[in-house]
This record gives sequence, C-alpha cells and structure tokens, in this order.
Amino acid sequence: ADPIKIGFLVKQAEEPWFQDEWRYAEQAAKEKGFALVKIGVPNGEKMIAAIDNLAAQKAQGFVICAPDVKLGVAVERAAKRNNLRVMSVDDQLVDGAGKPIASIPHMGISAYEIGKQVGNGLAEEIKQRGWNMAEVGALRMAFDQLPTARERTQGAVDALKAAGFPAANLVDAPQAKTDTESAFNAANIAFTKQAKFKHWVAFGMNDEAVLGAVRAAEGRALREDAVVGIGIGGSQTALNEFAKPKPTAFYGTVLISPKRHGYETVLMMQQWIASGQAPAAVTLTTGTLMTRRNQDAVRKQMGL
Amino acid sequence: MSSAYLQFDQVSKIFPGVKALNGVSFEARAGQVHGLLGENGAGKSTLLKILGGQYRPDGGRLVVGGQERHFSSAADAIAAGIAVIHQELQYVPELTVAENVLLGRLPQRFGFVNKAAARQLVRTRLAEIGVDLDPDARLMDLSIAQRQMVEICKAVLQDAQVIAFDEPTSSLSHRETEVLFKLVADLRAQGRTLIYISHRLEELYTLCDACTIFRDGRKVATHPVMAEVPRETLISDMVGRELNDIYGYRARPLGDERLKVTGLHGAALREPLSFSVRSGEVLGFFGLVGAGRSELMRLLYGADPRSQGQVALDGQVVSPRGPSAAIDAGIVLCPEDRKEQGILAESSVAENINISCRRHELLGGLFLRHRKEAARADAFIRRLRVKTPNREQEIRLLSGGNQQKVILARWLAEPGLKVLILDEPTRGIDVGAKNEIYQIIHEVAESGCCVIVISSELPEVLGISDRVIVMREGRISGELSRAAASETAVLSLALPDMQTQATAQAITA
Amino acid sequence: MNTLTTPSSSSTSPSTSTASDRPAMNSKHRAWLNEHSMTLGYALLFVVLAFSVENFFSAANIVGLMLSVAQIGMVACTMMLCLASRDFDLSVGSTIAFSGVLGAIILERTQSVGLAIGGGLLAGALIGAGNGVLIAYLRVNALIATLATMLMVRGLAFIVSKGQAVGIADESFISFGDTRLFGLPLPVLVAAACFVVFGVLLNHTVFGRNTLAIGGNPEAARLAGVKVEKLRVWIFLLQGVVTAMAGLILASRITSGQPNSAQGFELDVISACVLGGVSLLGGRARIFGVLIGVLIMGTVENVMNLLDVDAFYQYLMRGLILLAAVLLDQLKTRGAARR
Amino acid sequence: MNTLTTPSSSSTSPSTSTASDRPAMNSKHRAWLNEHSMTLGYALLFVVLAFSVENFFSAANIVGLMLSVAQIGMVACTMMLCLASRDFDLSVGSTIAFSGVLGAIILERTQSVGLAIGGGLLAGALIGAGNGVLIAYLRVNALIATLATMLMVRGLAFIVSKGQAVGIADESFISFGDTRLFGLPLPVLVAAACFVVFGVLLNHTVFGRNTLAIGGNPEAARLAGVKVEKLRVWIFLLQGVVTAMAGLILASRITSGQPNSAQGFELDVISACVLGGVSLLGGRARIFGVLIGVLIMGTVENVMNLLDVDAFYQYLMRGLILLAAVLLDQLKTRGAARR
Ligand SMILES: Nc1ncnc2c1ncn2[C@@H]1O[C@H](COP(=O)(O)OP(=O)(O)OP(=O)(O)O)[C@@H](O)[C@H]1O
Ligand SMILES: Nc1ncnc2c1ncn2[C@@H]1O[C@H](COP(=O)(O)OP(=O)(O)OP(=O)(O)O)[C@@H](O)[C@H]1O
Ligand SMILES: O[C@@H]1[C@@H](O)[C@@H](O)CO[C@H]1O
Ligand SMILES: [Mg+2]
Ligand SMILES: [Mg+2]
Repeated sequence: ADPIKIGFLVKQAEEPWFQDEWRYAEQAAKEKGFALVKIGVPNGEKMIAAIDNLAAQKAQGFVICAPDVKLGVAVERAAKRNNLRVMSVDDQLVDGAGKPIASIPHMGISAYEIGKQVGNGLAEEIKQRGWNMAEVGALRMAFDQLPTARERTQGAVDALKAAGFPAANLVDAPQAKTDTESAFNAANIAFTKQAKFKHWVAFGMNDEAVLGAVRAAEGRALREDAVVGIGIGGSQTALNEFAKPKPTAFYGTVLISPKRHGYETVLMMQQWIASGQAPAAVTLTTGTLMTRRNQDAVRKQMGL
Repeated sequence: MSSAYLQFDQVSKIFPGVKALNGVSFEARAGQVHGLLGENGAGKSTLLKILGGQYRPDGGRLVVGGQERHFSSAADAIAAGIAVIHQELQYVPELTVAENVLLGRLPQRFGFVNKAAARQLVRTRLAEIGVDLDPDARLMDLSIAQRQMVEICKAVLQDAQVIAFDEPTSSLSHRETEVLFKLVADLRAQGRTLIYISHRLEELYTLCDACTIFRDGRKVATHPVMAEVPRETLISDMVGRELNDIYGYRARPLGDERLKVTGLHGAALREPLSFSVRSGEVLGFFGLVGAGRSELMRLLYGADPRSQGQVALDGQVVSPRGPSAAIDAGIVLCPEDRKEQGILAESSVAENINISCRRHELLGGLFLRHRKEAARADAFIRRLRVKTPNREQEIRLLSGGNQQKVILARWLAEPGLKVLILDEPTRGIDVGAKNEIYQIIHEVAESGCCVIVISSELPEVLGISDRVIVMREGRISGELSRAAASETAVLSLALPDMQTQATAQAITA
Repeated sequence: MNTLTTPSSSSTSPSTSTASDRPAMNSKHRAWLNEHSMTLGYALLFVVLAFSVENFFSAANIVGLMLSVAQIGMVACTMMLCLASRDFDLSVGSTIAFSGVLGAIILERTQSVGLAIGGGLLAGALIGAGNGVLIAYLRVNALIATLATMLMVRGLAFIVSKGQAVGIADESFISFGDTRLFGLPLPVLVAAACFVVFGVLLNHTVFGRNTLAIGGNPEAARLAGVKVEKLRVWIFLLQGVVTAMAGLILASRITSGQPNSAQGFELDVISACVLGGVSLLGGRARIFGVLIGVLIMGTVENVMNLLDVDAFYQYLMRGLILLAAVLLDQLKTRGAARR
Repeated sequence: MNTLTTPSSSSTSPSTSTASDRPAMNSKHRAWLNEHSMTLGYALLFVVLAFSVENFFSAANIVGLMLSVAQIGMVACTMMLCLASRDFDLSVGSTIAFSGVLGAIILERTQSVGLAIGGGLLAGALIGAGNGVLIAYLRVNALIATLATMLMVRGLAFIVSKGQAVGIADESFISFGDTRLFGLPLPVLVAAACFVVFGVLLNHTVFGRNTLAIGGNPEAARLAGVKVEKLRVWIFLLQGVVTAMAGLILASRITSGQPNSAQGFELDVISACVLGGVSLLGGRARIFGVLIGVLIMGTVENVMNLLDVDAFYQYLMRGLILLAAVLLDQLKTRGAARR
C-alpha cells in the first residue's frame, strides 16, 4: 500500500493556536512515521481546492478545522468525491440545517462552551473582589461577522447572566477588524459612552481583543484593580501580559490544549487509515482558565 | 562669421521597423538660425531628441562647442547648455507657470523653494521677452497656445547656448508668433546657436540663415544661405516632386444652404452666434488664439453643452446632444488638439482610423470586419503618405505630423458625411501632405458636403475657402467672400478693436 | 456616397514607408516575443514543475488547479474590461458573497433553482449598474465608489443572512459544482467559456474596441462618437453579472452561501489581470495574458501546497514568484522600451 | 549683456491671455471653494455630530478619535507623496506589522530602546527602498511590486516571530504610546507633526514640487532634468520609514509586536488619501485634504460605535457615508470641471 499521508487543514494558519496544533501533529507524524501535509484554508473556496490538492498528492485522509462550520456538507462531498477519510477538529461541522454531521468524527470543544468558561471566570472574579454587580460594566468585544466569535462571546454573556449579572450592564464594542488596535479603538469609544461604571469586566473572541480593551482602559486610568479581562487561546499575547513585572488588567485566558487537538487527531486518523478503526464520533476536551498565578501549573498540565 | 558650434556627424537612430535617422551630418553656427525641413517622419524630431539627451544615437557623433558629447539623459544635455522645445509639449498640467518654467532648477534655500523669488524671476523674465502670462496660473487652465508659450519660455530662460525649436508655431497664432519671432531674432543677435523646425516655408524664410532638408531619415541638402534657395527647390528637395499651387483651389458651383446654425451659445462665447454653409461650400474660420472658433464648433458638434441655439441640417433641426448624435446626423469634427482629443495613443494606426466609421459595416451590429478595416487603413496610409512600418504600429510611435494625418483619415473615412469640420487640420503637416489634404477637402466639397475649416494660418484660410468668417473675442466680427478676403481685410477683423489697421498692414508686410 | 472610402489611385506614389526589411523582421520577432513571452514563461514553468514536483502533472491535480482558479478566472475576464477602460472595481468580492447568500436564501424559501439563479444574477446586475452609474454619470472616483459598494454589499450580505452561512440542500443546485463534462468540472467549463466569450468581445467587437478606446483616451473616444458613459455602465453591469454567476457557482461548490466569503478576492483578480499585462492606466488588455496571469496565481498556490511549504514561507514564496514573473516579463521588454 | 534684459517694445501689446476679468474672479471663488469645500463639509458634519450625538463632543472622545487615526494619519502623509508621483503602495500594512515585531524582538534581546527603534526604522527604510528600486529602476508595475513586498514582508513578520505576539516589557518604550503632552497622547502629536512636515515638504520644497511633477508628467520632469528614478526611491524610502515608525508606535500602544496586525491597512490609507482629493493618476495632492480624509474615516467609525449601530449595518453606513462625502465634493466641482 501507499505510505500513509494525512492532511491537516486549518482556517487561520497564522494564528498561534493553529501553529501549535500543527506542531504537535507534526510531532505525532514523526513519531509514528507517516507524512503530514499542512494547508491553511482561509475560506470555502480555498478549502475545496486544498481537499482536491490532497487527493492529487494521494493522501488518504485529513483532519480539518473549517473556516465555517456550515461548510460541513461541502467537506463531506469533497472527501467522498476524492475518496478521503475526514475528521474535524476544534469546530464541529454541521449541515445546511445546522445539525452536526454524523459521518464526520470530531474532537474539540464548542466555541460556545469556551465562551461560557470565560463568563464563569469573570463572574467568579467579580464575586472574589466583592464588587457590586450593578456597578460593573461588561464589555463584549464584538466581531459578529465571524460566527465563532459571536458564539464565544454569546457563551460568556449567557454565563454572566446566569450568575446574576444585570443584562443592562452589557456594553458592546464592535471591532472593525480582529486586531488589537481595532479592539483598542472600539473599547475606547465604549468607555466614553459608559462613563458611569466603576468597574469593568472584558471579554472577546481571543486574547488580542481583550488586550485591546485592557490597554484602552489603562488610557483612562482604569487599571488592574478596576478591570478584569479574560481572553481565549492562551497565546503568547496572554503570556506576555503575565510576564510583566506588575499585574495588569489582563487577568486570565481560557486555555485549550493544542497538543491534544493536534497530536491525538492525527493519530486517530492514522489508525483509521491503517486499520480501518474509525475514531469515536465525538471527543470533547475542556478548556482551563489560566491566570498569572497558575500559568505554569496549567501549562504543564496541558503538556505545553 | 563664427564657426560651427554644433556638429552632427553621421548620426543614426533605428527604431523597430524604422530607420529614423540614417547617417545624418550637418553643422549649425553660433549667431545663426538653422532651419530643418522635411516630410513628416523624415527624422527631424528624432534628431532634436538626440540633441536633448532623450534618445541615444545608434551611431555617429555629436559635437558641441568643439567637444564630442554623449548624453545619457536630458539632464546631461541641459548641463551642456542645450535647450530643446519639443514638438509634443512636455509640461506638468497641475503645476504653475513659474514652476513649469523653472522645473528641475527651482530656486531654493536649504531645499525649500523660494516661491517669491521664483515668481518674481519668472514674471520679470517673461516681461522682458514680451510674454504676458500669470506666473501663478496653472498650466491646465491655459489654452494650448499659452502652454506652448510656457514651453518656449522654459527653454529660453535656461540661457542655453544651443536652443532648438520643434514646430513652435504649430499651435500659436499671429500674436504669439510675432512675440516668438522677435525672441528668436534677439537670441540670434546674442550669438546663440538656434535650430528651428517648421513646415511653414514663409516662416523659415523670415527666420533662418541656413537650412538642412531631410527625407526618409537622410539629409538631402544643406543650403548655407537661406535667402538664395528658391521655394521650388525646397519643396522638391523635401517632397521629391514638384508642387506648383499647393492649395489647388477649384471654383465650384455652390448648392442650397445645407447647414444652418442659429443663435448658438455656450460658455466661452460672448453672444449667441449664427451662420450657415451651403452645399459644396468650403467655409474658413479665422481668428486669433482664443477667439472662440474651436468653442463654437464644439458647441455645434455637441461636445460641450450649449445654453441655447439650434443646428439645422437640410432644413431639419438636428441640434446634436453629443458627438455620437452629431456623427449619426452626418456632422463630424476633427479636433484641434491631437494629443488630448485626437489620438488613442496605445492603439494601432488602423484602430485609430477605423474607430468611428466601422459602425456602418458591422456584422450583426457588433462584430468587426477585420479585412475591410485593414484595407481601409492601408488605403489611407498610402493616400496620405503616412509614414509607419505597418498599420499595426501604435500611433504614439509615429511622428507628430503622421499622427495628425491618421486622425484626419479617421474623419475622411466617414461615409455618411454631410458636414466636415476641421479644426487646424494641417497643424504640423508637411507641404506635400497639405496639398493632398486640400485636394481631399475640395473633393469632399464637390461631393456636396459642407466643409468648415478653422485655421490660424492666414494663407491657408485664404487659399482654400469659398468664404471666410472671422471671429474675435467670442464674437463673429465679420464675413468675407473669397474675392473680398484679402489678408488685410481678414486681419483687421480679427485684431482687437484698439489695434489699428496699420498694425494689420505691418504684420502682413 | 463619395469617393473618399475608396482612396484614389493617384496616391500610389512609391510609398512613404521605407523601412528596410531587416529591422522590420526584427520588430516582428520582438512583437511576437512581446506577445507571447508570458505564455512561454508559463509553459516553461509548467514543464519544470511537471518534472520536479511529484503529483503535479496528474489529471487529478491539473483539474484541481483549474477548479481552484475558476472563480478568479471568470471575474478576471470582466475585470480586464473594467481595467482596460481605466476603471477599477473593488466590489467583486462582496458581490460574490452577496449573490451566493441571496441565491441560497431564495432557494431555501422557494425551492426553485431558477429563481435562485435569476435572483442572484439580477442582484449582480444591479450592483454593477449601480457602480457604473456612480462612476460614469455621477463621476465619483472609481476607487471610492467601488469601495463604498464593497462595504455596502458586504453589509447587505451580513444583514440578509443575519451573519450566518445559509445552507443549501438542493441536490441539483449543489451538483452544479461537481458535475463533470468531458472530464472537466462545470465551473472550469464555465470559466473557459468566459475566456472565449470575453476574448471575442474584446478583440472582435465594437464593444471591446470602444472599451480600449475610452481607456486609452476618454476624451478622444467621446469626440470620436463613443458613448462613453453608457459603455462604462455596461462594462460594470457585465462585471456584476459575471461576478454574481461566480458567486452562485461558489455557493454550489461549498454548499452554502457564506456572507464572509471571498474577502480580498478583488486584489487577487486585479493582480491576475495586471500580471497578465493589463494596464491600470487603461487602454491595454490581452485576454490570453489574463488567462496566464490567472494560471500563474493558481499554480503557485497549488505547488506550494503540494510541496507542503510552511504557511509562513508561503507568503515569502508567493511574493518572490510574483516578482520573478514580472521581472522576467520586464527583462524582455527592456530592449523594446523607449531607449 | 543682451537684449533679453531690455524688454522689446513690440511686446507690450496687450497680452496673450484674453480671459476677461469676470470669469477670472469667478474662477478664484471657485478655486477657493474647490480647495476648502471638503473642509467646510467636514466642519459642518462635526458641528452637527457635536450637537446630535451624545458623548461625541467630549475631550475624551475627541482624543480617542484622534488616537484611532494616528497611524493611518502618519502613513497617509507619505502615501500622499507616493500617489502624487503616480505610484501605489500596498505594502504598508505588512511593514507596520514587521517593524513592530522586529522592534519588540530587538528590545527583548538587547533591552535597548535605541536599538529597537533604530532597527525597526532601518527595516522600514530597506523595505521602502526595495520597493522604490523595483519600481523606479527595474520598472516593475507598482501594484505588483508592492503586492509582492506586502506578501514577503508579512511572511517575514510571521517567520521572525514564529507567528506569536512578541511582548514588550520595557516601561520607557511602552510609555511612548500613552504619555500625554498638552493633553494629547504622543502618537497624536507625532501624527500632527507628520502632517506639518509633509505639508511643508509637499508645498514648499523642491522635493515636493518635483514629486508632483513626476506624477503629473514623468516625461516632462525627466526632460527638465529631474532625477525621476532617484526621487521615486526616496519617496518609497520615506514611506517605509514613516510606516515603520507607525508600526513601532502601534507596538508600544499595544505593548507587543503582533505579526498579524494592520491587515487591510493599505486600503484604509489609500482611501483616506483619495477621499482627500489625491488623484490616483498622479500630480494632484493636498495635505489638508488628506487630513480631512483621514478624519472623515475616523469620525464615521467613531460615531457609529457611539450610536451603537449594529455591526452589519455599519458596513452599509460606512459605504453610504463615503459615497455621500465624494458626491458632495463632486457636486461643487461639477460646474468647474471641464467635463
Ligand atoms: N519611439 C519610436 N518608436 C518607433 N518609431 C519611432 C519612434 N520615434 C519616432 N519614430 C519613427 O521615426 C521616424 C521619424 O520620426 P520623427 O518624429 O523624427 O519625424 P519628424 O521629421 O519630426 O516628423 P514630423 O514632421 O511629422 O514631426 C518616424 O517614422 C517615426 O514613426
Ligand atoms: N483648456 C482651456 N481652459 C480654459 N479656458 C480655455 C481653454 N481652452 C480655451 N479656453 C478659452 O476659451 C475661449 C475660446 O477658446 P477657443 O479654443 O475656442 O479659441 P480658438 O479661436 O479656437 O483659438 P485657438 O486658435 O487657440 O484654437 C478663450 O477665451 C480661451 O482662452
Ligand atoms: O478558531 C479557534 C481557535 O482560535 C482556537 O481558539 C481553537 O478554537 C478554534 O475554533
Ligand atoms: Mg516632428
Ligand atoms: Mg481652436
């Protein structure tokens, strides 16, 4: 038989998260002696082209984090057409009606669940500090053009509400782009509008968004004692904040393990190809809130 | 007399498909005006571009003031004391007169432009040479004639030892031409070496001390004393054949009134204007620069919006709302500014000829007939003696006069012609081709069309028109039959009121 | 009507075009080289890749490559016209997204493939015509006008879909994206048809010639009787329709209308055109060049994926190859240049 | 010395410019309106917003607004020069990212703020000069050349940072981003300084006038002895340095060098310039217009967020406002235009 070749397609190749996933997948490939092809697929069109490309180079299967979960049917058809096995990672693929696609095994955590962890973390910290919820503004760094971004922040909102946070204190700060500067500008305006709150919590689609909010708050002399920000991803952006000599308002980040997602998924795929043993339909992993204090322990525990 | 200051020795230049210059040698002396003549495409402008450092020769030497020179850029030529006024005006439309004149050598202090000094310098120097232009006016707001004057000033104010003029008068009219002639005379008196290209023989006789004649990239002859060369020799040297009466006017019976323009008014006119043209008539329009002739014709053609008035053809009101409507009605206008309004620079010669007339022969109203178009292009290339390697050559690579011929061909090829309006049609065109164009004008008229010719060349207007209308400052100042249209009569109508008849006579003399 | 159209015989005087034969030959050669250097370059690249990159020269990969540039190819055809007329269109990416979303929504509501396609194309036509009117009649700068439409149309795509991808369930619609005829997927055939149609349009019709004319010199074209404004609107309208078609095809291929798809698409398309020798200053365009431009763009990406080039180095490589392509092209025009 | 200095008598004849006084007056007025209509429009908009939008006219918000356009403003100054010379630069976004990342890395390794800033600026200068050489000397099309650099530099930013944000701990470097002088944050003051410096450069130096000249008519400039190629390289080099400065400032504001920052930045900058009346065809530029263009872009975004406009509708609104701005500008030039 042909040597085993497995594709690993991710939606945002430049994001540290996916770089890490790739790195661990690579490690698995090296250990088990199969070939790995990594392709970034920023949109649906590129995704289809990449699947065709994988077939052309005689891969037998691929792991994918698609640019949009609604691309499920397209992934399924392209895989079938090219006779490739497929499993999803991070984001679970759904069909046109929004139902998960059963024939594609999945490993990951839902965006909404990550968001909920963020919200719970924030609610917890508000309680810890003994803030009066009525005096706390919750800043949602919004980038609703991106479905995952919306789901994540929605998770956080729902968790905060469930913890008794007043819905009226939610403030949206729509970012024009997903970078830190856009987040900064959006947060700045939100602070201008809502000068009445004594304290703030901030969350968004990733660490960069929250970092923008934190910097904007500092510009208004709202510091670590008045603001709590929790990001998503546990990227270097977050670690940089934790490395600063004095604590900043960037309180924590929800870390998911790129190691499991990268390493384990390709191994499952290899098994599938080699021995026809399909992966479990769904494998869920969890995120962990990482803060300045517990960062080393958490990272060790995650195998980073 | 001084010795030869400028020497061309076996200079050659080859372009793909064209040997523009083929071993040309001649000398020009300080304190003299040396004329260059030759058919369109003979290589005159190419020679000046080599002199100005724009092109590098493929062979031969250039000696300036006894020293052999090899220029690798225009800056080198300028540094060597050479100034060239190019045939295709080279100005920056967005900059002011002062900035254009001083481009490349703006007065500065620590890199900062000394604007006041620049303005002052340009104002005084312009006044000295008798040019009245506002140093702060932007070139884009000036008329072509004024832009041409700026170009001339740019070269002259370089205080170069060698100054070369490439058809400077082609877009000037009497007033500026007079200023220019005076300027050339002054420069000559100062001992500068002057080279002067023109297709107007009168001008050459007036200005030049010596002349060299080109044909097909070769030197045909140099005449050291201009005054001694008979006109016929110049023409036959240049064209390779004899030409007796270049206008070739033929009296013809005029038909009924065909085009009637009533109360036409628009931005650049001072009052509503009316006139009419009879079938078979050639109507000349004369006036000084800015008299409003072009403006009037653009209104007629629908190229500019008219505020009032109407245009009737064969008794029916047509009043075209745009050029395409005018063309459909049988009225065509060959514009005066070939670079801005005429040529499609990137397109081929054939394309430039066929762009409009092809609409009569399309397959299914959409598809081109390549063979017909090619045949027509070739026919006109032959007939107007367009010098081009083939019909597929990009028009921008043709010499100025040849471009003009191609644009003319575009309109002469128009089959449904009723009114042919030509705005400065022979600008930059050689004597031989002029003759051919006049022939065509007469033929068109004989076929029953109305022909309107705007020209700033008085002899031309007088030579070909059945009737002359004279404009002055946006008004029609008079109308003269062919018999009544003497130079003096026309000029006295054209010059501003305060000018006396005497001035008119002085200029004519 | 008169003798002018058949030039008189008197004019046969022994030709003014005296160019000697040698340089003429030379110039023919050069012109040919000029015309085809890009093609030769691409052919060379192709052969080299076929021998050096494993799996490159296989039916599956070549088809995949063509499929990957099908959308860009279609839109590049009309973008070529647009650039040739000295205009610019930034709104194509948004139009792709919007027409796809709209088609998917209509399909969802009405179950009618005909209505979905019709609706999508109509939307494209309206967007294009809107651009055209803004630019030709209201004389808005093309960059700003199409930037504005780009934003507005993207906004509309988000609004009508509530920011969600709209799933497509209809088999016949979806199958359009992967049906094959003569071994080639339909999208590829549609793109090929576009190249043929717009090639003919550019070179053999008044429409095409007048497009080049207004790009070369709008004022001269107007004075020569070209209805500049009307033509401009038509060009943009065509562009809108073709782009919408590309959007519908994309939607069928990815089985959903995605409001955030095709971001940055405009830059890819314009780059492919410019790479293919279309001048941003108008007046110059060759359909064959555009085809090559599109293929180069697609091949580079394809090969990098085949070679498993690291994502970060892909940026570097793409940049380098773009440069190499134009520099190569530059080298040979060097001699022909003005000096 | 010669007769030239003693005006010839015949030349006193009244003028070649026959334009009457009335139209001249008219045209002065028109020119003034032309020059300032955008400013007036913006002033009007500002006043309306100040009265109608809560929180808009507060010191905090105005400072925030200015801060949000500080980077765009700086780079728009040099982009103006670039466009004025009939060029184009797509690589600014990548350069911002790269210089920020590089500065952060150098700072991390050497702890020297001076070296970090020096290194970042030097990188910008090299990138700019590279663009300039490609375009001016190797005659690569500016769009393709800067697209290639855009890709390559972005790739470099990812490569040197391994795709990760590079943290900045140095207090003095960070403080640059939020120190205030006379109530204004330093980045705003730097942007203001750029406007002054480049305004002077454009209008009062040989450099600026020659830039306009090569944009207006490169051939004329060359024939007048302007060193066109050298000037082009300088323009791009300046652009690179200023962009790198903007990148360093951004890094200091967000306390890290982020390799994926400032994507799409180039389009924002170019749009601001065009909105401010800079012509893509070269030769036309006004620093004041660019300032207004930048402010309009920033204000629109600011106000929409203040008004809580839905993200999806923001696209629509941004498009509409862009259009409104240029249409307004168009309306008044309508009469003046040659057509
Ligand atoms: N850049 C070029 N490329 C190709 N051919 C050229 C180029 N420049 C000039 N030619 C050709 O060289 C020949 C000489 O042109 P040139 O402009 O010197 O003629 P000219 O004597 O000035 O004519 P005119 O009286 O019409 O101005 C022409 O046939 C022209 O087409
Ligand atoms: N481009 C321009 N910008 C501003 N004014 C112009 C322009 N062209 C012409 N004018 C003005 O319009 C009026 C009429 O010019 P027009 O060109 O019609 O005159 P003309 O008699 O044809 O002269 P010419 O011999 O220069 O063609 C003049 O006042 C002139 O100054
Ligand atoms: O896109 C995100 C990625 O950034 C990481 O956070 C894991 O989940 C994916 O959905
Ligand atoms: Mg000439
Ligand atoms: Mg005129």
